[in-house]
Amino acid sequence: MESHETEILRTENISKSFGGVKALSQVSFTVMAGEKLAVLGPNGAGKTTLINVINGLLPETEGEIYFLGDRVTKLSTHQRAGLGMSRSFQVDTLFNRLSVLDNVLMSIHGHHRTCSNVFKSFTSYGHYHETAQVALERIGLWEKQDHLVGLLSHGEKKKLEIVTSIVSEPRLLLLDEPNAGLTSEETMDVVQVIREMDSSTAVIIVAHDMEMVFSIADQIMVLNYGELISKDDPKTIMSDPKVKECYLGA
Amino acid sequence: MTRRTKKNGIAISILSLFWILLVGISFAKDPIVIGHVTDLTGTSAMEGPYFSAAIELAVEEYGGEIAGREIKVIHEDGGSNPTLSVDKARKLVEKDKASVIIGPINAGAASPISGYLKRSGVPHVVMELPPPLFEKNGHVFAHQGTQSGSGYLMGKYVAEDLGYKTATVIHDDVIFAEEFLNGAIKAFEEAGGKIVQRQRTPMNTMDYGPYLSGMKKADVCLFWFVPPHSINFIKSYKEYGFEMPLVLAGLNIITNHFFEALGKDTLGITALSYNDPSIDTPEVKAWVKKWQEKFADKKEISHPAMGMTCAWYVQAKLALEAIKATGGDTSPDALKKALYNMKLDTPWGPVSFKDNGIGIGNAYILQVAEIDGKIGFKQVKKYENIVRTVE
Amino acid sequence: MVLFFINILNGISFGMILFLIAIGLSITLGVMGILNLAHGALFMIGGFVGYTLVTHGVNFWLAVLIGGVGAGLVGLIAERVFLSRLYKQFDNQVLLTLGLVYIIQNLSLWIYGGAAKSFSAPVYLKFAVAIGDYRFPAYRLTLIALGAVLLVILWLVIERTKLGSIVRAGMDDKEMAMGLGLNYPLTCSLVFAFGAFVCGLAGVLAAPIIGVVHSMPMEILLYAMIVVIVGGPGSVSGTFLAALVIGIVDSIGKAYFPDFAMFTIYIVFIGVLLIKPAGLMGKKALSG
Amino acid sequence: MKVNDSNPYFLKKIAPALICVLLFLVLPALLPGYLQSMFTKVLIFALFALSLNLIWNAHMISLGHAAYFGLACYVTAILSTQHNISNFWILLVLSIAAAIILAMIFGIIALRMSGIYFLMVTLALGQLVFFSSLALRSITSGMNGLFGVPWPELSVISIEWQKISFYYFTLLIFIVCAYLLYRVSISPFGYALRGIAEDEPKMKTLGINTWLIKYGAYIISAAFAAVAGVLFTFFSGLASPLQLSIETSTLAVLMLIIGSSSVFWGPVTGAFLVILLEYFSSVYIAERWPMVLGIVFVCSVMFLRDGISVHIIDLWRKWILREEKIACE
Repeated sequence: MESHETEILRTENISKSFGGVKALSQVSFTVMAGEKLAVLGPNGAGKTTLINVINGLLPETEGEIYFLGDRVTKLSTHQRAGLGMSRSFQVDTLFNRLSVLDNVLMSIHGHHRTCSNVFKSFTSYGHYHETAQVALERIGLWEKQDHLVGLLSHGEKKKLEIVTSIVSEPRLLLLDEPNAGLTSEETMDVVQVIREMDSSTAVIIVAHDMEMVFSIADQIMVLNYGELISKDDPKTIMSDPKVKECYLGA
Repeated sequence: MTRRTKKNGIAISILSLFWILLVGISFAKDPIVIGHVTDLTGTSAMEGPYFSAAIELAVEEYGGEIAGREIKVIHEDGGSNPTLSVDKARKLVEKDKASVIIGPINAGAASPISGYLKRSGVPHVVMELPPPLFEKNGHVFAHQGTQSGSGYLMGKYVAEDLGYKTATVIHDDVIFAEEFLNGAIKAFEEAGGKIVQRQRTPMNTMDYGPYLSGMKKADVCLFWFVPPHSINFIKSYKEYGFEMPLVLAGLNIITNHFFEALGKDTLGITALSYNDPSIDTPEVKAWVKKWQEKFADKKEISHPAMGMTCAWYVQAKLALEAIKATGGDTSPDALKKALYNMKLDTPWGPVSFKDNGIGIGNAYILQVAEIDGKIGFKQVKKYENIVRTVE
Repeated sequence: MVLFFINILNGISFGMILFLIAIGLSITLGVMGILNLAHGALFMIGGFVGYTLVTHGVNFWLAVLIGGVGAGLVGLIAERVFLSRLYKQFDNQVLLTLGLVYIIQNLSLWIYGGAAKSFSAPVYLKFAVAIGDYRFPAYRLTLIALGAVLLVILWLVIERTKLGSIVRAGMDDKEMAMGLGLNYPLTCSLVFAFGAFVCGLAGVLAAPIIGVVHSMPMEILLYAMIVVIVGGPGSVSGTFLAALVIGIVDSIGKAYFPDFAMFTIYIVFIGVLLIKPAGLMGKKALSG
Repeated sequence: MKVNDSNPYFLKKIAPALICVLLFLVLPALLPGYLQSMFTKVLIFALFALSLNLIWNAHMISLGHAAYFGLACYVTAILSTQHNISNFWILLVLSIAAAIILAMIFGIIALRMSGIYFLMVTLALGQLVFFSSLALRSITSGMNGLFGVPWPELSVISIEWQKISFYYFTLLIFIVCAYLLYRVSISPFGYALRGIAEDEPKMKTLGINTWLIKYGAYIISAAFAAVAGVLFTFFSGLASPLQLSIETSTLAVLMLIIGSSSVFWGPVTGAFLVILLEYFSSVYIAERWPMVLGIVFVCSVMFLRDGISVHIIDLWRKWILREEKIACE
């Protein structure tokens, strides 16, 4: 259990502003291995922006980001991903023109840096198949491996989206609204998948659904208007007046 | 689904159309075929229709048949595009079995065609070509010789007859203009004249202002542009208030279009032509009359308009006379022999060939003037039977 | 020195024409994300309409106006009938507008023949102003003045009118603009037509200098595109600045290094791309 | 039909292959000489369109691809006419090398942009090369172009060159290149390109250096365009600025759109249709060819947006294989 001591992600007062609007201001926090951090906050609180800044899709206006102890602020998205940072998107970003299996394979290829290979066939990597099969079986999509993603149901897409982000065995997993628009059963499947994550991995979940948050998170962070209001374990958070205020508006 | 089936319908019909066309293209033919690579699109699209008409006129004089065999002229559009033109020449020779190829106007497209025809030796009857293409007993017959030839004549006239000492030169940056001016400059300098400046303007030039404001003063301005560029140039030239006399130092391209577009701005421009509808002799007048009668109903070509039209008529005549001389023998060698021995009488005087296919004949210097209130060309000098190249 | 000044004047007058050509392209691209490769063809249409009118004795300035309207109408039709259905499909937009170019070019060849048409500026502008021992055509000076006026008008339209506000909103955020509850598609059509209109004006105004011929659309388009990218799409001031820069560089190049005349503007173009990919006045990086 | 039902494999695999063999291997031998040249041209442009399709699938819409096609033409023509190098393989290698070097430079410039702006930049860069061919008069002889390119030597065997022999030679080269391009399209690299077309940020988060992939694709496609260029030079015997012009680029674009860029062999169909259309319209309505072309552009955008090959596949499935469900792309 020593992995609990290893620090996965540390942000030092990162800020992001679009034109004049400040989407994030001076956000600093740390995530340890095995930690499951939920990011709460009303719409427009900058939750998604935070994730985009962390994995480098958006350049931060100021501040520093450290991943596994190294400063990654200047690194590009794919370099950060190469170090073991992975994410899912709010609106699913699967490749609709590829089959279910190929979507997973694509992530694995990305993880193994084999996408620049011109000489082998995409599907000729046997051991990738096994990995993909395991992952797909876990969420019960294996028998649909050949379907075009375009033909899947919303729930299935969401699950697949998460699978594609975890098959690369990331050290940090960023989940943006993983259960948006899912039925409670489907949500439970998702929760299951997240719970089973390796204890050396840290997970950051952006979510609205309190129920799910409490079923997973061992740390909760509340953002409001781009400011970090408080970060603590679930109980303390719920008793925190500041949080109540920004949620109930009272 | 129905929508998709409809699309399928479209798809399949298009496909089948192609197959019908593909199948429907093997027809045997007995007539003597004259292949004509012309310009119906592209930079010389304006001249195309005149050329076809000129050939038609010539063929008509033979009642459409020679030695009992029908004369079939096949026109192909090369669009002033070398690649396409060679394609078309290839089609004319290989598919239509053409025994002579005429044209096109654009030396840039005509040269590669000569290059291609060299393989089969089919005679190539053109207006003019750059020197390297002419060989002893070759297959190239250019009755107007080389561009440098006409340029040379013009330069000589400017220096000796007009007595100008200095000249500024501006022209299209394209092979035939280059050749014209090379000839003109050579002659001008040989006669002791001095070139103060030479400007080459890219073919995509739209605004001649910058070149004009950089233009040095001299006794005379030698220029040559393709027709569309010439109009812009002359207009801007006048706008910039230049008084130097303009000399078109190569084959005349000035036509009624110019007189319409530019009016008095064209007055005083001097040009050279080997065969021009505006030349004031009974023969030419008669020919122009014949043309106007034949094409009276086609208003866009109701007048031969320019020297090149006449040149095309001459080319057609040359080809047809050759076929006549061989009595319908269309083998390349027979035709070549006939062309080398030919002395063709045209409204513009006799035309014959040197042993390397360069034309011999008369040349006329023309000048734009106001003749009883109408702007047009008047003949200012005539050269008899000159070899149309730089000796 | 005087000569240099003359060349600058040349550049500015040409730049003004470029500005009028490019502004329409720039706005339709910046606001609607529509790349209209037929823009040069609209320019030519304006030119031909102007030619037809002037040769039938219509007043020059009236011809300029009508030429613009003609091009505007064609643009409007093209947008309503075709382009409005190809929103955000660049490849299809490109193919379609290229097709239109071919058709329009060949039609004008059919109607007007291959000869370059040209007509003169009003007689009272047919003189040259003496500068030092050089002369400069009055008409070009008039063009410079006109360009300046039209710039001001355009700027006012964009900055001060409701249409302009929608346009600017659209430039920043299409969805937001639609959210404004305004009839966005209609606005797009109007903007497109307006761009075509200005381009048509340019077509007539330029004809006395560069003439009108069926083979011009692509050359014009290239100039316009370079101006747009150098200036940054959607920015009036940027387009204006770029047009002047390109115009001046072009004529300086022609006057002083004639052998590289064709390259000078491309060198500027590539230089700007490398240093400032968003264009001189571009807001966001160019990724359509 | 019974036979077919009993043996769907025959219809799925063998029959299409047979059709191709008949069309490209047997038919040309039976056609009159001029149409053989037509088929050669089809193959050359098919290869050009295929090379363009590689980057097109990554949504890199280039209108300047003629630069590489034409560059190869000039390299070949210059070397063979002015330096008497007539060995095909040497010329091929040198042309490809030239194209690759140019692509490396242009790629860096063009890939600073994406989407519509990439298109505009490639177009401008293409023009830059076009104008160079005019400006470098001493080497390229400007607008006039270079002509009289002799038939190549193959060093391995000496062929008595005729239309038909050159056709089969082209066919051979075409098949090799097409196979290589096919391998690329089914490799991880090819999938990555399609992924980029669909969602580039996602690809980045998967740890894929999308810039590098695109850059690589751009260079590879330039190399294959060069092969087409070399073949074309020997086919037409000349190199002219027109081979560098926008028209050449747009022709290839038209081919792959009409033929449908989503199907690998789509561009080949496109090339076949466009070249034949060009030929026939030039026979019957020469001076209206550009208009015909334009109308084809418009129609293909409006009615056949996903390209004709997709429909061919559908029809094959519906009428021959008698499948119910139609899944295209």
